[in-house]
Amino acid sequence: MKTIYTDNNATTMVAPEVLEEMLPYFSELYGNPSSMHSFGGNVGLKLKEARQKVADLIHADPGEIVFTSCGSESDNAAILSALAANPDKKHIITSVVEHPAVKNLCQSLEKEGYRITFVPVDNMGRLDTDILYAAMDNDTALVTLMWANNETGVIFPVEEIAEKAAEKGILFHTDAVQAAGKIPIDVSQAPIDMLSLSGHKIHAPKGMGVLYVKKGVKFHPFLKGGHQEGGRRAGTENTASIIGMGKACELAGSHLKEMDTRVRAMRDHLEAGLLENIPAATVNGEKDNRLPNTLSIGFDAVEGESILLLMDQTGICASSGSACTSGSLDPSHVLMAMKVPFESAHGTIRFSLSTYNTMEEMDHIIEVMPGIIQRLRDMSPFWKKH
Amino acid sequence: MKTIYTDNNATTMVAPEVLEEMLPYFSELYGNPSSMHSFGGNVGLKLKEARQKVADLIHADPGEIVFTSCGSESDNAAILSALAANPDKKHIITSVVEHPAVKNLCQSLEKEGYRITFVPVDNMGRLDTDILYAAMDNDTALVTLMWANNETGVIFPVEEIAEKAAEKGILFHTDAVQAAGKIPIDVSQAPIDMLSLSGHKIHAPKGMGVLYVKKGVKFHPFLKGGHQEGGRRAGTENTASIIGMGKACELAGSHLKEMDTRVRAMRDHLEAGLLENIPAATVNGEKDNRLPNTLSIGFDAVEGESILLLMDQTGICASSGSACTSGSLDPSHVLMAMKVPFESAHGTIRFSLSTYNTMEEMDHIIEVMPGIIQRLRDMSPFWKKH
Amino acid sequence: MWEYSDKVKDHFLNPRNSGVMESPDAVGETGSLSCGDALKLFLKVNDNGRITDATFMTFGCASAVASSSALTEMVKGLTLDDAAKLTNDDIADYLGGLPKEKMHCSVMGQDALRKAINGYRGIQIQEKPGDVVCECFGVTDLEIIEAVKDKS
Ligand SMILES: Cc1ncc(COP(=O)(O)O)c(C=O)c1O
Ligand SMILES: Cc1ncc(COP(=O)(O)O)c(C=O)c1O
Ligand code: FES
Ligand code: FES
Repeated sequence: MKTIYTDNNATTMVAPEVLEEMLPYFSELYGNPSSMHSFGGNVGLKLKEARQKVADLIHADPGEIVFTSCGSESDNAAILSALAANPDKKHIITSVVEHPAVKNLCQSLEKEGYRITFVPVDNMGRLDTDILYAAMDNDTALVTLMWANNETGVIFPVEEIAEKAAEKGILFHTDAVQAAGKIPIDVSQAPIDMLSLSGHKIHAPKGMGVLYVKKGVKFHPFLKGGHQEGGRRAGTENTASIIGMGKACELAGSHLKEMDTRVRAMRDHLEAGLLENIPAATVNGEKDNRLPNTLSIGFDAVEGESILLLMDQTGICASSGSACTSGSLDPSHVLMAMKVPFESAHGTIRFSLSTYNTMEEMDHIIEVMPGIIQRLRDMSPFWKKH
Repeated sequence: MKTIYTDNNATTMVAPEVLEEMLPYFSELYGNPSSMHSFGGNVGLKLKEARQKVADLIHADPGEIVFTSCGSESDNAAILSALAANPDKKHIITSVVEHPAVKNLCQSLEKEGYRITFVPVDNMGRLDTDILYAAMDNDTALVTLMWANNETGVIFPVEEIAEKAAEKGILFHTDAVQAAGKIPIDVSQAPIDMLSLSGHKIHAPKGMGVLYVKKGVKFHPFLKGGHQEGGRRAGTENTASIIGMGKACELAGSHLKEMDTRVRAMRDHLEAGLLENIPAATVNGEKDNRLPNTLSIGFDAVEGESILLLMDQTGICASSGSACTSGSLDPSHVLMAMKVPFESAHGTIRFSLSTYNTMEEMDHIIEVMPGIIQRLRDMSPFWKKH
Repeated sequence: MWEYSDKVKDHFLNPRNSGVMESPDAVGETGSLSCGDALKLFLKVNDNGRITDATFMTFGCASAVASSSALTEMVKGLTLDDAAKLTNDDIADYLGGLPKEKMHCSVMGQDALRKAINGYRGIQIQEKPGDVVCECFGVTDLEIIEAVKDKS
């Protein structure tokens, strides 16, 4: 049975070209880039190249790139640095639909005495910018908002919001983990102070993140120790993964067009096919303002885990809610915040595509899904209503 | 020119067996272990195996193992967790010769108002346990001490100290990054509450660390977000590296005997050969109580970087002081704390061996080093005195 | 660290004019053992005030050795007046540049040269205004402030 992998917002395949670049740096060129010998120093030169490629993807300067261990670390580092840089300010603005790396940290800061404004979204997943702008005050240290949502793909107007924050002298951070590689990102076009990326969402390995820190923005290290990353992040450099990240960013840049065309066409085809063939199905999130690869679709009266396991039987990989929150009983906090009716929230499946997917795979999914949903509905006490 | 790598305390080669175990988890079995589909779930099973192997190396329980991104993160996490668990206690005991991951964090905590006792060492690098024990009081939240020093290899009596800390109800953490794989570690033999490991010191990849947290010890996550690692460390699991770490720990356990015999014999041979053929050379650290693979040796009246660069010309890789602190002008904080005379501290070279080294390599080093030191002494204004 | 230019590497691996000079006309010494950097510069000066030979003894890193070697090459044939105008930037330029964190190594060359020339001319080093912050080179806080102003 062939695997059809449509769970790319959870994690992606390491691109063969990326792995190829990394391979020599495990058992051959394994030197420490901080070393005085050329065996280590040559690795340092290769890291420089990688840093440039990462910078290029988001139109930044290589000196503004800090390598971290994951998207979550980048988010934690950005938020805590903003607070350390503004010891007198005790207020953070974020949204109700952030990833746990932002949400849970903010909730724990709330317990420590910080004031957090969780800006709500409407039933299309759109941010309430009136509430957002009204919340900005002299006590606000940071506005942190995701560029695109991992579950629905809905895109926030971060560039516009960054401008408003800058006008008020408030730091602005964006979690661009899901946006990167799927839509263009250009930090030179807006006053974004910090921005998070994660390698494993763009075909680099897991355990690799990036924090962009705009030149001139004061940074307080999250991980303290050695002087790696210009004193901004301690720990011996994860050389192979950094090199892989460089290559992955190069590839991501070159695939942006394909994302917007071929991948978008596959997603739209999948969406139309499912809606046409399965009754009582609803797409979550503002249709015209989503990542081109993401489809969040709720099937009334059935439950997500059951759907996924039956899909798994036919080799189709997807998520219900986000992988990070799976294992919990409630519908995801994102769908709840959007007030998606329980009936459809519990039965929501997220398909997230990559350039490795094909139209044939979409057709196959469209073929098998109606049967899976029907099979579960046939034994659902809630389905009779329809 | 063949490379002779004797810089294994800086970083090590990824063992070919380790890389082989990792390889399928990049581009083939790349699923997210938290996923509901079997493609991801199977990776989760493999992580369980790896966790068991890591636990076995230090005689712990798999549930006590938390995977982190590096030794530095493990150190930061342990120290900050101890403070969070004891909000009323404001005192930490550590030593003057700790790695920057502990030292710099403690110094930054000192600025925040914590009281830190930096226990001194004598000129052999031995801890002053009188001062250490006298410093323990009701306000002490944590004693954190390295098991073995990265520069000199000197081993601290951590098991004995852990007992004393336990008697007083003080948490005990040890940075075992350099001890692991070189001497036996058994957390069941002493009341060690937390213990740090780093993958790249034991032939696993860079960017992989472990924090052992004893069952029953309250842990406060350093990196907040998703529920990975039993809620103790957020971020999508670095699957390939975790799997590599499992294999590396298995290998490290099976090589402990060889470390104590063949590697120790090579180190002793190298030490004797250098002392015999180079005048005005001194070994740093207590000779009988060092890691079997480490030799820190100072050559009077010459400077470390120059020595390293000439060694590099002949393909020999080593360090002066520790890689993390290179680039600075002062002799390392470890040699300064030991009051090694400037004359010899500036010219100190650290050779650190692994099981991949051979006796022939030692003989080659013994052959070329006298010429290198003489050449530099010939142009040193301080050498005339001899 | 491995951003040394080929010229730095060459002067480090094949230092020109290293060694103690027999009966020099001028000697300049700077740095100390405790700092980890020291340079002793020896000059021969002819009756016209022209430097005819130069040698050095250096304790320090590769940049220090290369800077010393370069300095001796640069000053040979210069009049003392012209030599006195050489700066550490000239030494760094001659070497095709030095890494940022290694620029101070070339300062040692400039300092030793000044001291040798002043000694030859019998000039007492004047008490400098300000507090000495760098014991190795006798650099004062005021000099650092000036140097920073110059660069910006
Ligand atoms: C004793 C000690 N602790 C901690 C570390 C930090 O490990 P890492 O580089 O994986 O962060 C090192 C090595 O650099 C070390 O030698
Ligand atoms: C929007 C968003 N932010 C942050 C993360 C965290 O990234 P990582 O798993 O690399 O820590 C993820 C993915 O899990 C994400 O989707
Ligand atoms: S019945 Fe099992 S999770 Fe709901
Ligand atoms: S002279 Fe010491 S670092 Fe260059």
